[in-house]
Amino acid sequence: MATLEHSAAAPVTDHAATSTGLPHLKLAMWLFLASDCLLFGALISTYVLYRGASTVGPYPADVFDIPYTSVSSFVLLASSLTMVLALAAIQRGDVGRSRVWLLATALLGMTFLGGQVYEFTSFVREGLTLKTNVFGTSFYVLTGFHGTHVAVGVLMLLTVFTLSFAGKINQDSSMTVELVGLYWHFVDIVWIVIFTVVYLIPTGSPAGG
Amino acid sequence: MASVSVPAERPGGLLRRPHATTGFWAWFTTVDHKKIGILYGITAFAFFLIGGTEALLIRVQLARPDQTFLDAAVYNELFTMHGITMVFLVVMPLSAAFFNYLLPLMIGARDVVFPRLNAFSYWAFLFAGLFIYSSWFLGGAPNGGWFGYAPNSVIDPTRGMTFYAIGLLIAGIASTVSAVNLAVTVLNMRAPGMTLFRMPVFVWMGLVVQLLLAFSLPVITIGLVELLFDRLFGTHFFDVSAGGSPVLWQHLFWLFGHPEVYILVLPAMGIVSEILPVFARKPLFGYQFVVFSGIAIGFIGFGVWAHHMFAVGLGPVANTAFAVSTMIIAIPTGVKIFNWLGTLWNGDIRFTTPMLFSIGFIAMFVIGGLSGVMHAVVPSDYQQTDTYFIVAHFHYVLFGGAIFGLFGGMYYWWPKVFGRMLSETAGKLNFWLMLIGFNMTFGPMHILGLQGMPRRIQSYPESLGLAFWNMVSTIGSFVIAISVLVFLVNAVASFRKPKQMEADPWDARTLEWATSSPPPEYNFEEIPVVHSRDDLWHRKYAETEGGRVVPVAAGGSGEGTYPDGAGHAAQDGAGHAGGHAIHMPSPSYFPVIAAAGLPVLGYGLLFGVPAVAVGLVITLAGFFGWALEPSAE
Amino acid sequence: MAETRVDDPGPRSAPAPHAGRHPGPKEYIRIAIILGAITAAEVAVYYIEGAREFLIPILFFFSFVKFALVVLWFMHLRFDSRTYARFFVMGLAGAVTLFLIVLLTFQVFSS
Amino acid sequence: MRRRTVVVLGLVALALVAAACAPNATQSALEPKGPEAQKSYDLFVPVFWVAVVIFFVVEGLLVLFVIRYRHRKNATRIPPQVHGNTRLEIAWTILPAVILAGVAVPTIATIWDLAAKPTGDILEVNVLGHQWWWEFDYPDQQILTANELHIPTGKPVYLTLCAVGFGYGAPVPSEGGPPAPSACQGPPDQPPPAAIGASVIHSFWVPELAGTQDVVPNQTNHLTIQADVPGVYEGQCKEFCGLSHTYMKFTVVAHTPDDFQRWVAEQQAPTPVPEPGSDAAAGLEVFLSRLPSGGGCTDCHAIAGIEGPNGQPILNNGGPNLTHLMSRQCFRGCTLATTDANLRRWMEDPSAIEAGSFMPDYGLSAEQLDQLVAFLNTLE
Repeated sequence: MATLEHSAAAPVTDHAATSTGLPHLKLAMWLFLASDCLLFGALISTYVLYRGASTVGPYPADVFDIPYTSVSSFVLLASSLTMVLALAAIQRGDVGRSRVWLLATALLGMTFLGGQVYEFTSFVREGLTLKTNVFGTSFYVLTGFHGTHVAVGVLMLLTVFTLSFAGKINQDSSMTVELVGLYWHFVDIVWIVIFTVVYLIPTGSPAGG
Repeated sequence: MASVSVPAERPGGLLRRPHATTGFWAWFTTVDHKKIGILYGITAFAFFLIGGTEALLIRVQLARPDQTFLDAAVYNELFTMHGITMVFLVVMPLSAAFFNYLLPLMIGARDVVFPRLNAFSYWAFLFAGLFIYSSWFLGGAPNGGWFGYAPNSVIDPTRGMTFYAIGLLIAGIASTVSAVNLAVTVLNMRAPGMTLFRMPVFVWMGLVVQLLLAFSLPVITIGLVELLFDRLFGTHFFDVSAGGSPVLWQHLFWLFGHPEVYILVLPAMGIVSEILPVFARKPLFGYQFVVFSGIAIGFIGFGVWAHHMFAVGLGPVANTAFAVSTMIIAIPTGVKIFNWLGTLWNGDIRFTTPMLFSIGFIAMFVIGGLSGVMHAVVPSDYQQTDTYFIVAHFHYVLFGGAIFGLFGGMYYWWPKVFGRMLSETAGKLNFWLMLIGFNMTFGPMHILGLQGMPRRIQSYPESLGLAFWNMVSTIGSFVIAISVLVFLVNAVASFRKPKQMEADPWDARTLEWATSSPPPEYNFEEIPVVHSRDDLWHRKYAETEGGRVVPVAAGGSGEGTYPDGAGHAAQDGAGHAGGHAIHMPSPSYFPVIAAAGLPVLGYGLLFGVPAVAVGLVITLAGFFGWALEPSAE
Repeated sequence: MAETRVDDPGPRSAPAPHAGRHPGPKEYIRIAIILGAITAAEVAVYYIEGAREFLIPILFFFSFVKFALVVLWFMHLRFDSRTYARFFVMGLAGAVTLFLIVLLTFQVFSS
Repeated sequence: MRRRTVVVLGLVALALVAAACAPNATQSALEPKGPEAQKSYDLFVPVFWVAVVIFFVVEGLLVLFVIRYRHRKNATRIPPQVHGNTRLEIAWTILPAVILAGVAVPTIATIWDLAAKPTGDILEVNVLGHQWWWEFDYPDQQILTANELHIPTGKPVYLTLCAVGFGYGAPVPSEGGPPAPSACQGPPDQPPPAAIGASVIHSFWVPELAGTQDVVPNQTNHLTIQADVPGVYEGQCKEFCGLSHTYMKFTVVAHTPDDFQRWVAEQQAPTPVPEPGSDAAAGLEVFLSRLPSGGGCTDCHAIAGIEGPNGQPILNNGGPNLTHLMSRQCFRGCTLATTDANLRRWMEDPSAIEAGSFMPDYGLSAEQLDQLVAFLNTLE
């Protein structure tokens, strides 16, 4: 949302000096990300509380496909790289290359989403739905929330990508790319935590927890 | 109903920004922090009247034992809506009104950092309120208490708690957005020389509150999402038969709910810290300590949530820890109170209405604070929790505290905002009626609670001997109602007077009084350069070696001495010479459009998927138009 | 609330668009390779029977390192103003401590 | 100013006086009648007085300053611009801290004291919170009753509290049969009580005997209560638990140890069989029969020693166990006296009396109602 605000901030602050010396939007974005930490904190702890509390299966161990999920993790990590490369390029003023990296990032993001959709469907086939048990409930809502964040990110990336053809994205407005980047990396680090806490750490006995 | 206001905003001349800054429709497209502040204020006050009426109905039902004036269903809806309204639709937005209007003025800025985002916050809040209230006509209002404890809030067959969840989610979006917006404004938009420790305490409290919002709202957001999913999609977050835990909801709710208490009361503390010095004619006593205690309160406020859960059975370890943290938070609170007393000490106190409300605030808040400490005494709380003793306690904090402070603020800044004075006579009547009515209503509730009257009960048997104090309380509530009517009359009457107001009627100390009343659209013709705390005061008065204070040549009469001081008293800001040079952001259709999509989406979740899509489209359209519209006209 | 110690130049200072130079593509790629390697290691550890009892600490260590690398390099916290870091740490530390306490009251870790 | 303070001070003074000697305050936290409640009270009183002292000091200073330093007509003095005083700040930071520390120590001690399970000769009772009535299960005495908790004086009563949903029936004790399992744990072959039906949070509060303890689904809580003098103590559900939360009351009846033994014996006595041909016998038929609407009393209510139409034992399924019903003074969350008129009114149309009542209206005929009342009257 902060990126969308960009144009409006300009007139008020044409005398572009800020008291802290920090750009408004970047400060706002970091504050927003800080607050988002608590959003995912709440979701992840809900999952940790419920992962082993189900009264009926399937339980995490029955459905998780670690090799598959680690591939999607790689994809998301790779997208973080392409994202910073896009930023580095635009800061050099190389709009063309930046555009390519932006598109690459968006595509990787979509690949990740596709992977998640496939994962969900296969879990459902194995009998784990939102309603099956508290594991399903907390798992789908947590990863779904993250997926939504990714989708929003993809939307922003494609918007910026399109704007770049309108010449709206250039060295001076590299801030826009940097902001989308910050958001995108945040989504990535959230996944780093989810991958460990949700997928890799084995669940105790179904009774336990 | 929210979508009703959309047609007016049809993005006809797509991407062309509206120009009008006056007239009716301009209110829908304005991005001026002052207009938005006024909108917040009016809306919040309207909800205050509604929430107050709900309270009166509750009091009538409880006036005598075994009454059947309201049936259980309606009664539960009323106390739930009263709570939701007063917390989310009155005190929060009323504080937001003051923050919106005053923060930029007090730090010497021309607007908030993201004006359109600011407008979006307001509209989202308004639509959230209308959305929640529409539930009365769409199958019943929320009825599970403002705290919506699961599983009762999940298994309730009516739609009420679904409205509650969606409505509060929308309000949450509004508050989070404005929190980020205002926090960055305070950090980044300060006038030259306005260092953090030259900022007025009200601005400090504003900053702390925005951070509290930013860090506490996400938690309740998740709680509400989980509640919503349980109600709509059959998930099991709070479903005990599937191994879910109702206590999880309590943690998520109070992790937000306790910081929320400080979100509600810190703004009033800031207001009082501005008013006392002006009418005691002394600077605030121990500025740094007031600021730091405010920060400390905000910080510790995150570590005390489970004192709402002492009786849940968390075990002695948790109860001990939270008892201690709760007692600790009393210390910075005390520091604030003593510093206010220090401000009054050896002052030259003028009993204007704002001052009366501020003194009333201190007197009442002390009572609320002391009964608060009594709850930290866990075994004693085992008896008091969920009784009217608690109701008494938090009304002394949120009414005797927050509302008294906010009323003081309204009387204090009214001339700045509307260029007209409120009648002091009516104001004093308003104050005394409210003070007496307030103590009649909530004082007896201490006794009722200890005599065994639980909260949220629709009636009580004769045998418990609760009749007398309940009657007193009910009478008191109507005295409060009268005092509010007096304010309404006073407010309306003030607009009969001509707009004739000098910049600085109170001989005040802070920057907002340095510009005309009401201020021009661009606030200051030249951004002031700040040299000290209470900068305006130091431009009017000097201290001799002897420490005697003497007016400086220019005045002390109350005329600010900045360029563009009080020159434009009578006229409208927009209309004068210097004005045209200054370039302000143009109004925009898109904030209201983007916000209008949210309630539509909400109705979709309740009544059928298509509307969800429509809502999403409206909101996204709003944001894209927003992103793409030219930054100027 | 550490942010109150925001670096606070009295008079306004023009914003330094990129305080401290950001690293270049080469360094980014190096970081990315490390991240990939760690992820591979994580998955490997998951399958090594021997590591069972140390599994959880190891996994936490790995994800912590990955988290830090992304935040410090890709998000430039290592190079940008400390103010951003203060905000972010406030949120992060807040989330971790608060929710750890919540989970502790449920005795989640005792079983 | 003076006027305001008078109001404020007056109210606080009144608060104590009025509360201390309020007429027939039968549910008052200010009249502890047993050691557990006394512990809370002994903390409340000193803390209250500390608060009162602080109140007078602070409000006193406020009033003093406000009067002493008020602006006087045509006084032109501008007060010296004092900015603060670090010594004072330190003083009024430390002083409250010390006072609070003084309060914290006994508080923490009492928290742990109250949390401990009483030792020695105690009575154990399971308390089940239903929407909207209380069920009391005496595992050792094999007694299952509702809305009236009978206890002996001078003996700690250790309560195990759990919330159960509609449809959960506490195991019915049958004389001679194997002891029924503890109701909060439920029968071994069933999931735990809380996991059955839609249970909600309640809160068990009988202020004269102890502080509050919430009754939470999927969580077993404990509370110790004790009465020193025989008497009837009023209690009430304190946590909002839905439509008829207001009417979820109960009483604790404290007997001398001997009287308590007598009560136990009464409750364990077999259910008398109504003599054939009497109204009561007809009432028993109605009780056991399938009513036109398809349902019947035995869907929810059991009576020890009375078997179903084809000899199977009746389970309590969410309704109060009716064994020795007439030995109870009240029913329906202890808000109605067990009189013929009330019983009749209740069975005729429960939801007319209790909003959202789980007890269905079976459209019983006047005759059936009379017969049922007659039958219930035999359950002494």
